Amino acid sequence: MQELINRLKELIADGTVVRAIGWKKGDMPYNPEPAYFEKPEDFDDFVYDGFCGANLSKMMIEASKLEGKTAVCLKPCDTYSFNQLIREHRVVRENAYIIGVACRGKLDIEKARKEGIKGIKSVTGIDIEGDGEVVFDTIYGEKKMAYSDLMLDRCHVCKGKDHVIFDEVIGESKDTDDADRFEEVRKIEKMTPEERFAFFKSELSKCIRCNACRNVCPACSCRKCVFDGTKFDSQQKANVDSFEEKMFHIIRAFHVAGRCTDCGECSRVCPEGIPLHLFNRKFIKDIDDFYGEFQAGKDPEAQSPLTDFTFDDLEPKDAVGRGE
Amino acid sequence: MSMNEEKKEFRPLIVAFCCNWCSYAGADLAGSSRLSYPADVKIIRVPCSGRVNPMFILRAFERGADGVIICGCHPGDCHYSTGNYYARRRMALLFSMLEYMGIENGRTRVEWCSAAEGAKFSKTMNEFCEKVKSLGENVRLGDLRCKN
Amino acid sequence: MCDCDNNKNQDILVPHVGIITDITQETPDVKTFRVNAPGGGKLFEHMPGQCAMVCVPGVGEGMFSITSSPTNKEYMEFSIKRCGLLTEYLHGLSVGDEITVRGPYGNNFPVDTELKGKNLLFIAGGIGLAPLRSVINYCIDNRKDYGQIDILYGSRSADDLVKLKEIKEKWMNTEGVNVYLTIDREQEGWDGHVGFVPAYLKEIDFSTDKIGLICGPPIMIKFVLQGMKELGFTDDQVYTTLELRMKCGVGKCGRCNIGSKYVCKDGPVFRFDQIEEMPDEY
Amino acid sequence: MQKIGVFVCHCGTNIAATVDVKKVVELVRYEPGVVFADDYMYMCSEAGQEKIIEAIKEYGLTGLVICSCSPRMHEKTFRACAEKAGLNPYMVEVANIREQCSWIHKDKEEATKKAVILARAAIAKVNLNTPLQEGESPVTKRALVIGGGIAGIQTALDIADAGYEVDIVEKEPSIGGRMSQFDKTFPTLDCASCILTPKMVEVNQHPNITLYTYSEVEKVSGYVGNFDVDIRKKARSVDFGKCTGCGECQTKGPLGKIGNIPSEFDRGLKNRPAIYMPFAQAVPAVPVIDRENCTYFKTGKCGVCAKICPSKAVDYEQQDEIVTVKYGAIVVATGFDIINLDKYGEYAYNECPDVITSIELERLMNAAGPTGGHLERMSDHKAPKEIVFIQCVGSRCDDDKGKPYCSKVCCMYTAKHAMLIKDHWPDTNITVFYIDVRTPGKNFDEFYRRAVEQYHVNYIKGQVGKVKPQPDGSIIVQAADLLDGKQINKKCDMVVLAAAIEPNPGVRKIATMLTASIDNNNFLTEAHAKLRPVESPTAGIFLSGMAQGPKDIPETVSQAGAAAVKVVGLLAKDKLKTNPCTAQCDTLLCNGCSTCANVCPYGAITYEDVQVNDHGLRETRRVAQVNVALCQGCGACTSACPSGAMDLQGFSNRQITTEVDAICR
Amino acid sequence: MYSISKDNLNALYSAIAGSYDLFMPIKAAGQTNYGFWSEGAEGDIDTLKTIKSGKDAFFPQVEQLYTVNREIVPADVAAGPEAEKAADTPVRTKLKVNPVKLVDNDFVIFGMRACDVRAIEVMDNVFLTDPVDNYYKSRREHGIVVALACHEPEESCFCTIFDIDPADPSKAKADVATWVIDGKLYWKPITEKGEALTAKISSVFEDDADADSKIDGEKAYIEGIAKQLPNAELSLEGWGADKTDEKFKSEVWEKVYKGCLGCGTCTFVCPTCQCYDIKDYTTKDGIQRYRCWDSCMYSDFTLMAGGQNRQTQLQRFRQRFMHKLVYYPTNNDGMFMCVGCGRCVEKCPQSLNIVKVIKAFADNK
Repeated sequence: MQELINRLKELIADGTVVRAIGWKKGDMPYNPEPAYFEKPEDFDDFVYDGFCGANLSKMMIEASKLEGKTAVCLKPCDTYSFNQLIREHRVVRENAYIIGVACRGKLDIEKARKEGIKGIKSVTGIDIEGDGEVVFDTIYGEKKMAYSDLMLDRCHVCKGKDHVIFDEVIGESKDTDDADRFEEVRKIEKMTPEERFAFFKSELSKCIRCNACRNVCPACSCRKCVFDGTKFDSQQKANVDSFEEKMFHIIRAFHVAGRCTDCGECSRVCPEGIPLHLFNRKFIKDIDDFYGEFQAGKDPEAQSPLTDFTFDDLEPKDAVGRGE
Repeated sequence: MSMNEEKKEFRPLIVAFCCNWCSYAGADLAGSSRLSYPADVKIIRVPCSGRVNPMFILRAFERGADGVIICGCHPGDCHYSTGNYYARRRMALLFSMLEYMGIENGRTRVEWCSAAEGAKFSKTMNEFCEKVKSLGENVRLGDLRCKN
Repeated sequence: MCDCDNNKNQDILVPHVGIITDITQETPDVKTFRVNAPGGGKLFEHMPGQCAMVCVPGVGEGMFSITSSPTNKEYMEFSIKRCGLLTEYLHGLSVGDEITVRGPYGNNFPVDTELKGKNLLFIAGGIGLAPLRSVINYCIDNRKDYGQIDILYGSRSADDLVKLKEIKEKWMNTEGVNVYLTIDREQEGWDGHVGFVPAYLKEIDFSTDKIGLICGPPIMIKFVLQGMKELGFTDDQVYTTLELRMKCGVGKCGRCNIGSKYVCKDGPVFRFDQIEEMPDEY
Repeated sequence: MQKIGVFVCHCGTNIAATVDVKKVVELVRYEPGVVFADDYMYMCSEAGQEKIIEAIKEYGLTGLVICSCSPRMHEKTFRACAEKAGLNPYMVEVANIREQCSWIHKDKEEATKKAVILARAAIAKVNLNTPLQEGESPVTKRALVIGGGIAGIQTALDIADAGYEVDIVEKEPSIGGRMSQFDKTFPTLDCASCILTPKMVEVNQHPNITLYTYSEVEKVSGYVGNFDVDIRKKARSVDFGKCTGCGECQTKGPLGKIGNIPSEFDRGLKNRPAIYMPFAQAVPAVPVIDRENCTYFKTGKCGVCAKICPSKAVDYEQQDEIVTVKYGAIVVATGFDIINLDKYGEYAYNECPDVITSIELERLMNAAGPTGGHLERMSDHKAPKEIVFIQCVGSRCDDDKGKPYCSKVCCMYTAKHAMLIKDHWPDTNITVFYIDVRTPGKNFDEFYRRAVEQYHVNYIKGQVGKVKPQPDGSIIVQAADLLDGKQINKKCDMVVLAAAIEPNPGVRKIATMLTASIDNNNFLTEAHAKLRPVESPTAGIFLSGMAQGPKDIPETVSQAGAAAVKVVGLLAKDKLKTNPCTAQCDTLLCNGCSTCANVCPYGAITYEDVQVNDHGLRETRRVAQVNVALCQGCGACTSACPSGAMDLQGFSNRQITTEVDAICR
Repeated sequence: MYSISKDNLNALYSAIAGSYDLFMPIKAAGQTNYGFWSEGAEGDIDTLKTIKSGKDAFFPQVEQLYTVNREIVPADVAAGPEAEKAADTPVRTKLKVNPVKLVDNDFVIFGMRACDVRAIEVMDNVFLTDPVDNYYKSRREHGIVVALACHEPEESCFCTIFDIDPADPSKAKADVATWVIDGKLYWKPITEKGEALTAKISSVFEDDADADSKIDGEKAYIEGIAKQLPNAELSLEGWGADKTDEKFKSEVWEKVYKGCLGCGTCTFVCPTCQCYDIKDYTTKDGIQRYRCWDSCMYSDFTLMAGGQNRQTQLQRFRQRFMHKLVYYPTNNDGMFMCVGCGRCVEKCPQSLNIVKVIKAFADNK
């Protein structure tokens, strides 16, 4: 972390960049916040540890409008999002200095809460360089968890430790994937329609339409979401009926289909713990199955599957009922 | 609703999006050839199957449609060259998603139907109506506020 | 009688049905709508400066100042400029069409207290005349309660002056009322004053023995206020009325506050010394 | 809010018999926006239109809903009618209560209910309609005819004679097409080449006509009035300017006059050399080198033709050339071929040289043909004494093997063949196995009856089961007599198959390039089967000849003329009105993500940095711009756009949404 | 003092649900939220914080206000055929406004923590002041609040700085106070409404003689923990009524708002946020007008055709915290519009929250 701080300070000092986007220490040991850093003293609060899960690539939309270059700390998976934003002309590559930061999987405080850990005073073992157990010092005593048990689900199906776009990389990332990315999707596909419907109904009926998933999503970069606009008479703000959540989440997933890099931010931020990535991953799996493997954000030149076609594409009637 | 009506057989509400150049003309041909299909089918004319935004389909289901069918020119015959190719991909993904969420997959369909295929149009609509009828009322995607 | 009266006890958020009984095209983008209760008469009473929520069900709802004077016992009027989805739709309505109206909301110009017996100076720009018109007519109809009345009204062009007929036929012919009209740019057929309102204000050089009531676009208000100060007016001598996004009209939905004040409930009429105390967010 | 007038048409009893028109009027009267509703016997009639105009004026209507036949039928009529009354034509919507309601439903109550719903959807849409203005685009005053057969030739001549420039693209080395292969034509038995050759020559000499033979259309872009067409001029290997057409090269090549390559023109009944003209009267009279079969191109050795050419016209170095030409209109006259008979083993076509197709018979009877006009068996060059004609080979089939349609010309040409043979060789016995004999047309049935009555051709209504070549060279045709049910074993020495006609196989590729629609059988689709039979649904594309459907020469020529008139009508205009239903970008919502541009088939979307004022927030943004001259209004961009910034005028997101709502109400 | 074994809570729920609608924390799909209890639902009073607060009980996320119908009026009845001819557009349909029925049955909100109970007071100040909101009022009149002590407060809790006692819900304005101690629920009615409720269901309870001493022990335990909480000493100095000028113009906002996504998570999980929107939904049976929660963090919150007064996320971010810590206290005798429940601390996707804002201002001094 110190190396990263030094390098950022250096970049600002030598005028390469005007500011940096990174993470600032939180008021709790587990809630660092994305922040801008400009002056040397700003870096006193800089932090980069296991809880720095936020994908900062979307902040570059606003930052690349500012005067001068911005250094941005991107984890390997965040670089896919950044590439995708370049493809959609939403960020200006020239205005960004990308520091690829190392990652050994990001942590999810909800995992600790599920284990009954509460009253947390401090946490150790979350440094980016370290390995070993995470130790919680709480009002109710000391609690321990294995690092990987505390990891976000998305890190267990990590796309890889390599940054796909960067100006420089600081630190060494670790492979964290130990699960099949499409396993959950397959599990659902194998259910009966009734079970599938019941599953999604119970998950989606928790939705409070706070729009966190949308606003955090780097692919949802619309200036004004279609659900905030008047073009379809689809302005919705609340779950009057569970249909609205279905419609919102289906359309949201559809609009990012072929563009979603599977960064997992939607599921991470959902206050109700809805596994929203299951929608996106379904589309990714279908796209892979129907049109050949495609990883959004890997290649900023690649045509998105939904703006492309071949003459003998799968017919919609063959896209359904495959499990039967 | 009177007792009498309640006993009536279930009649599905089906929205058909037809592209202006092939399928709508095909529907017209079905009409001029007097090839009947159930009155449950209501056609909305769109310039091209590529014009059909998934929002429209979900909207129809929200508002109480029991089935939605999209008809376009045969692949390769799109009046605008490529619209139906994009539609084909969009609908393949959308329908697969709906199925994934537990929506009966017989409620959605894409059929390519040319201006010369009045008979096919009528046959398709008859089949689709039968299918949707067998699935019964769309309860999984409807909005409660739109029900009586 | 009309069954919409049944709504009265339910809640302030439940509207009355009103019927449009007359529409006047004031300017290319402003129309004045006369609204009556379905059985005739007014939907409710109000005071000059108060607003009401006008709604086309299924299209939208917006807060508009009631431009007719409370002294008009037959109907209410709204002058509405076409600028968005709702107003666009309203402009497409015809006589006989129904809308819903709820209100009255907000405070009013202090016609029965601070303004009583005083000389009044009304300064309006464009559609800004709408809220002031209610006061002007109220004062004219209760002429003896007020002193000298000066009205300075300006607009982009002669075609954009609203209620010109009333101005000429009623206001200009009332004893003790002076009307000054101005337009921004020279125009064929216009032999009146040309120039911006703030400039004209200084030209006329009003004495400070009066109370100012201003309404117009923010930029005009800013310069008029500046001009009035140069003439020697103080903040507590000038009133204006503000317009912000409003939804509930009762100070609860959280939109229209400036600092701790809610425009829909504590306003829309403010004295400038009050505004000075508010944060700069309007 | 609109003031909408709803007009419900009875269409005589076409609608009124199944839809309770009065009830529809009653029920739509209270829809939002409707201020007037009425019904009338024939809305499209003069009186009906007068009614509409009156109502527009009297009620100050701002929108119209006509509940009648398909908008594809009369939308234009009603739009024009609205315009006459001063209403923007795009404030009209048609609810299709005939083709999509009254004609397909029987239950009156049900049909009426549906008609009301369709009307409601149209009313809901009109409520959101906005007046649209048509744009203008210039017209390139030049036409392209694809195909140089009799259809293409006639179309080109008629257009050229009207004073417009026209180009013919023919993929073969010569124009002339199928007709040039024929011997005589029915029903008057004129010699085909006697009537065709002068036309071919006229084409070649016409100042307004440019010929691209041995050429193919490679790419088409643009739209009505403004097509850009890339034409590939295949390397002929013979210099057009130098060749005199003397024919020396063809007679003195490696194999002399005979050659070793089956002649396409003679349907393989004769050979030709690698450098060849398809036939003597070929236009242009310039040979080509068939590079695939040329020794020089295959081995690099030979070069005889170049050496003997007196004018040094042979040029082995010639390359394919692509020319791009602008056209205002394109006529497709790609003609036909007969089906491949590989699937029809029962007719022994591939087995026995004496089983031939009718078109081969044409060549055999032609004086310029492989036998110099002597009818003989290809196996032993003896004159046949007993000939069997089999009709409907692959036509009117209900299986996948053949075609479902009637090829239309076979009955007539078979009668023609029978009579011609009887004329020349009266001792020949002729039997025709037919399913039905179809002879509608002027003097056609008389022609057929002559064959039966005067020439005693033996017509048997019979289904042929098998054609069996015998070791002795004879052929036995097994058939069932459909009238008395008896089995027939007919011995003969020649069998002629009336093979089904199909569109030229190349037409599918061309149709795709032109975005012209095509039916299941690969025939091009007309804009309207009855009222617009020579136009494709794609504006600016016209149909001529067999490409549209089976027809005989007189019909082809008259259709060719009709297509020419349509083309001339188009080219005569200086400007075309462009469709105002184009895409539009709401710059405040646009993200500049380029998704829409990626799916636009016309390249109509570009991006520009523009200054925007987003509710008081001013910034420069990269946003999409639609070139309305290029936009054809397909709406692909609108479904690709996630934010809803792209919208289609006339079919806007809100309009379609509101239609959905109205239908689901 | 009444008590009931924790194992027997379903009997208590059944008993309440027998006479009232029971609104309480229910676990579904892995999360605990308030909902109406019915047989088979998994009541969960162990989870300290439901994700959404219980404010839905009085101010539901969505509630219908009224329906507008268009009734067809025969032309001759409406005005007569002559009038139809005369008027430009004859009135042939008539708008009718049908308000929904106000809540008129008693219901119980069970398991509310002290902070959430305080939040009701906060909302009362908005909805019950003139002009009174009748939709809210009817629910308030019919709702019986059963509060529950917080056995083990968590690190995100900071209610004590607002003088809220997590140990003793009887201090909060609840109708019944309850504690869970050693596998038993202790039940203490406070108000008349609470007594009435207790009387109706008293058969499920047993008497516990040690109740008072046990409760005292529990209170002491909780108070001990509350003191250790990391934000127990958070100072509100500088905030409160009439601090508008100083705080509004501060440069600190510029530093703290940057990460804000403009989502509505904090507002929707907040027990005191009460901003709402009013919207229409068109159905075949008329237009339903409903009100739903809205968030001042949303970019279109104050948007209107002509522009908006809070253009930037900074302004919107500032508005939310100024409202809670300055504007509301100004209008309500210094009462803060925050109860320290800590939900925003836990749920903000970017880890921004009111505590960070308060600290940032404190640090800036």
